[in-house]
Amino acid sequence: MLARELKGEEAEVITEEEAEEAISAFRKVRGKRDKVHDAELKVYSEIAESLFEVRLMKVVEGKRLDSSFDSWIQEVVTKMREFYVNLLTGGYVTKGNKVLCHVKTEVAHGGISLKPGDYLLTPAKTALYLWLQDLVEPARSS
Amino acid sequence: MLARELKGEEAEVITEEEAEEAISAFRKVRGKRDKVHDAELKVYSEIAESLFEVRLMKVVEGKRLDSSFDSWIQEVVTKMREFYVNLLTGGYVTKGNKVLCHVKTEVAHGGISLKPGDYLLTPAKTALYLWLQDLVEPARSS
Amino acid sequence: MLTVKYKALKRLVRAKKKKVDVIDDGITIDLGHEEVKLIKGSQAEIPIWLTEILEQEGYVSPSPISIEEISKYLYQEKQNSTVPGSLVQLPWDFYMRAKATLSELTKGKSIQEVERLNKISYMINEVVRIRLRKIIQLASLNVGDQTILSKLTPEENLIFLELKKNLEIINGDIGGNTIG
Amino acid sequence: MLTVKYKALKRLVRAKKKKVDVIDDGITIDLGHEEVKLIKGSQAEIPIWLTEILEQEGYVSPSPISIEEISKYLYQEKQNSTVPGSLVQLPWDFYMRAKATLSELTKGKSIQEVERLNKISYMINEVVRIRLRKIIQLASLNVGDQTILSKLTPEENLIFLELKKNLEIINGDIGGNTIG
Amino acid sequence: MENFLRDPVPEEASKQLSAIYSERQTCLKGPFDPDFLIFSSLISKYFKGDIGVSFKEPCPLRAERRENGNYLVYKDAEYYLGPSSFSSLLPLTLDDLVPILSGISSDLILRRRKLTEWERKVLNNAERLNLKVEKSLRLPGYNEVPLFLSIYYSLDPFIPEISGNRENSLKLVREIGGNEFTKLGDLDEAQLNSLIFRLISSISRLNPKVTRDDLIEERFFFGNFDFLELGFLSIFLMDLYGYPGLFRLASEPSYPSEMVVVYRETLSRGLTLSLQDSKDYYLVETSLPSPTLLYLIAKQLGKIKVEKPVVAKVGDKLIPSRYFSR
Amino acid sequence: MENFLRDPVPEEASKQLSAIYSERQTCLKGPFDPDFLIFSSLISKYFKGDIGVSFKEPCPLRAERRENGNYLVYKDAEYYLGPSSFSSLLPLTLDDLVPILSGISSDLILRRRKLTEWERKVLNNAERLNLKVEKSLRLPGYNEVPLFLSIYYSLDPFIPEISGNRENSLKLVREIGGNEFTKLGDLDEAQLNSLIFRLISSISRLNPKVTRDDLIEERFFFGNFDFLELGFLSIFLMDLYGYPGLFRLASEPSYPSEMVVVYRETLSRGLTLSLQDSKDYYLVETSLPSPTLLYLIAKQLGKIKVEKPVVAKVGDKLIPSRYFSR
Repeated sequence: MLARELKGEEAEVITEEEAEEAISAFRKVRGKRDKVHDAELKVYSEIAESLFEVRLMKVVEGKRLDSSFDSWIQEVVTKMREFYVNLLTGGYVTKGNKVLCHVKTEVAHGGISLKPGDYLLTPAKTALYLWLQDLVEPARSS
Repeated sequence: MLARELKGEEAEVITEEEAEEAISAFRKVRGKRDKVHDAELKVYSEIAESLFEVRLMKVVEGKRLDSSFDSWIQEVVTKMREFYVNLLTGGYVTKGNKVLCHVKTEVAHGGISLKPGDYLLTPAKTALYLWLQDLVEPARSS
Repeated sequence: MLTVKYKALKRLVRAKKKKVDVIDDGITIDLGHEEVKLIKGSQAEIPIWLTEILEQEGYVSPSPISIEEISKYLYQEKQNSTVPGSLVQLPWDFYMRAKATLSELTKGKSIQEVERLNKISYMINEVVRIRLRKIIQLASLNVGDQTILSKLTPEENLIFLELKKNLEIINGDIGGNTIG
Repeated sequence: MLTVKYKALKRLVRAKKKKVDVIDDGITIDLGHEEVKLIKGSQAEIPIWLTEILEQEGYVSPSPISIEEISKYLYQEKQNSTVPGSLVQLPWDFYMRAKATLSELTKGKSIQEVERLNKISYMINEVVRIRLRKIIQLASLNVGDQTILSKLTPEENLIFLELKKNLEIINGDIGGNTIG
Repeated sequence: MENFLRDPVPEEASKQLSAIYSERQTCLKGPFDPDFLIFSSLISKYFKGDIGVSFKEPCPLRAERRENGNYLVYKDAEYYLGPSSFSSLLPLTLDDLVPILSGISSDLILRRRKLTEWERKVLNNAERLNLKVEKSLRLPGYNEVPLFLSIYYSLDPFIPEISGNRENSLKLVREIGGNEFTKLGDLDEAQLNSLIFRLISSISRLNPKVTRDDLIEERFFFGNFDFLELGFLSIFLMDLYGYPGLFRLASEPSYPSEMVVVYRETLSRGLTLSLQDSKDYYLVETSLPSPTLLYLIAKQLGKIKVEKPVVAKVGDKLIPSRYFSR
Repeated sequence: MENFLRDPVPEEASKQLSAIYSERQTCLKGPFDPDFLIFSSLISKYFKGDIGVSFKEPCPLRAERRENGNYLVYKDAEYYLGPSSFSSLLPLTLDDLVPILSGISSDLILRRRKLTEWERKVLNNAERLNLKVEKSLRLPGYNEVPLFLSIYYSLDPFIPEISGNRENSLKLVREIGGNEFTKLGDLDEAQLNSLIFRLISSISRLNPKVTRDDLIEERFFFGNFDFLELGFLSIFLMDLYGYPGLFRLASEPSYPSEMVVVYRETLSRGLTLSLQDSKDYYLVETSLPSPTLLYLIAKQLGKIKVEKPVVAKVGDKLIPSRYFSR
């Protein structure tokens, strides 16, 4: 997969099935813990890591992963980018490093449980994570 | 900030204070909606977007953002990378595209509320998001 | 990375300031971090994105690139077209202005205008071609001389740095510094 | 991007297969997607990372690079050192083997060994230097000829593609294709 | 019933509030109105950890409006406040004075009540922060804008055919001898009396019991801000931006003055209102996108017969207010 | 009390289960034991949406063990199961047969009970999936491994001084005329009787009432798997990996056979156990990292006087089991 990925400019499509095939092959390797299989696992873990990095870079450069098993990389990058821009250009209602969020779905965060329509003031990081899950929507300042 | 960022190989430190200064300057701009200020906002939103992209790339290349206001980019990338590697090399307990997660903190997810020690089987994407929040830990296959 | 950095640079230069001639009644604009005052007949330093708006509204005069200007650079550049260190100093907004001028000219319909467009377009290409060749050589020779580098536009500088970095990665790995 | 891609490539080639001579008793290894059978006296195609382990254990013989081999390539490469298209075909694992050989040699302590190390190291550097120069020229000339490109090692190929892409970005923006 | 026996204890409630800041995370519950929204914004502003503001879920700190008055409930302790606003319980600082004034004033307007003893004490205390007090006409912003605009902007009292009508407002000022630049402070005694007479006669067509005392009251000013106008502004922001609007009012120093400009600009579009009685709500075609302010006006005009929500229709857009969904 | 009057209705419970799959998301609650862990894993395996497995929180579907037997509760409906295992309620398919057998078997072992009528019916049904039945010795894996290993691996019955002791196991087999390769099936009638006699006399030192009938029972095999051994394996996985271990047993086709290998390897290290009575638990120094299996053995050895958790100590590492925290 990484070989394909390095050749092309576009991000390759990696289907759920291909991913599952790889996963079950590696499960077998993980079952046998010895010098050779540990080395094999290390080699392929590094390859998987690079596959991730190359694909993430491509996503940042604007390539799409729509039908791949890892299309969430794209979702994360897109939302992080939007969040970053709005945060830094004053597009969100903030106080210090906290962001005011509009609750969209019932959410229990720490000891606080909130219903749709409620609000939560929480550090930018948490606001992003909750937004990634579509539980909240950062409040717009305009 | 972006100018500094483009010059250096390392990721520049952008403190909370610097970020807040920028934010409140842009708030003023957002207060005035006319041709000039809309154009200004667009120019700077694009710059903020590029700042994000350049910094994200640097993080992928291994640079650190520790004391910056956006250090969460690093956290997200690090965790996504680990998640990706474990997922693809069979390091997690999965079923289809779902990942089995060990609940670490009380979590209400959708209609399901769970306590520490419980388990949740949920799509990889959600597993990642919940893990980013440290609410769950994907179950290791070894 | 270059794709992203190059996009970033293109965006960034639009926030850089340049001097313009104010040709209409003064106005004051509050940009959030600063105020811009325009007084008729004077010169003002304003960000490029703002000049674009103000040119349209007739507040300031545009500064297109002339055939004479390009000819001058092209001539100088050709003098020593194979000597990498012989780069001519270009104004930092040269490419931006060139682009603006070309896109302005494409609106023209008359034969003269089209001819003018083709000529300017050709000359700009030549300047780019010769300079890029020199820059690639500079990068592969690993030059760090500030007086030469200061002659590069921001776009060229980015390319130069990126090329140099890429070559260093490879050299560092499979070349001399292999050991260790 | 190159940093990341280059790292990726270095990792990837370790999973590529190469032929090795099996010098000790056969064993069978189940790698998950396939089984590897080693029969003494025969040749086997196994991934590089596995050869590294099996070399240590004495199952297969290592294949270091010899001074003669490098000399040959260096000589050929120098024949036409200014003609970009004159690249010599290197074995795809040349750089990896070179690196392995050098790091093996650094363990040596005797004067002969140190001399040998210096000589090989110098020659490899020369090969890299000459080839890189040719590759940069190929990239800036925008060559796409498959017979030439097939002579590149995977590392060189990556650099070539990346250089070419970077030059295209710039050319596309400030060069000829400006309009539109 | 037993609550009738109790005296309000706002001081105690006010003291209890400081306990909340020692929590690691918390949430506040209360009704969707400007007073509670400002109250919770000000607490959120200083709270260290994560803090939620809920309108439905039970929370450790609750602001409750019951039939016999307001209550602050913190865990097991319950404090009776009488009619005093929640915002008035917060510590008075220079930074927070504008939002606190806004909260109190909005509550006076929405509940059509006078200051409580406690609130009066709070405002007296605020004098050391440079709050100015004067006895004068209940017209918004008269220190800042010309008199005809003050009359034009007046929503409570709403002066029929004059408030929201630029020509008629200016005509009125001209009739008593002023012009478009005249401020309230420029009027002499005779002109002032004549103005008050005209206002009363105008209002009394709807409300025959109106007296001079209804129009003249203690008026509070802080810097460029008019206590009365801040009340309107808060209601306006609640309808326009919801909680985020009032959160910004409470936490961004430059926001209130920016919003006063926006608020006045909106009113400057003139105020026409045609009210239709629908099954579940009153529909008001208007240029003012604030159903709650419209409700306030319609109520004065005697057009609200049954208590039900007002929905504004600005152009093609229907604008409801969450205020009515309490 | 009233429950005594009821008959178990596992069929109905089994039918009810299919309703769960139409939920968009759900959670299951039950006790932390291999039967419920496998039961919930098998449901999770086929469930489309997000699904939680909880040991504390109320859930729409609950597996409950009460004093008078097991109950399946789905929303408002309650189904009495008698002692039948939860795993036995699931639809029998080729894919799920191994985990279902594991769940049932683990429950038989842990509760020291015989098959219920319902479970016997389930196993009879499984014969069309090629489940083999034979009447034979209750020694694990005797079709797969040499007899001496079967004896060596036997934990229930635990044969004092023989189980977990390689030399003694082999010695026993030699004494009846076998060797290290002899399988149970290779024994002739006389050898078999002699073996049974030896086992009984060994066990009867602890349990004088033991008879031939306790050692010979209906034995089930599916492919390479021994029903009895699957039960031990499930308990072992529960202690070693918790829920994820049994989830994999239920959902990864190659996992059970891989784990049988791991399980046997672990037992091959030999089994020594020295039990210490601590205040809150029994501490067992051992090579077997499964407190629940150790509990089972210690109980047979009569060493468990009071019901309290067993904690294994392997090397320096203390290993508790969540099984005891129910």
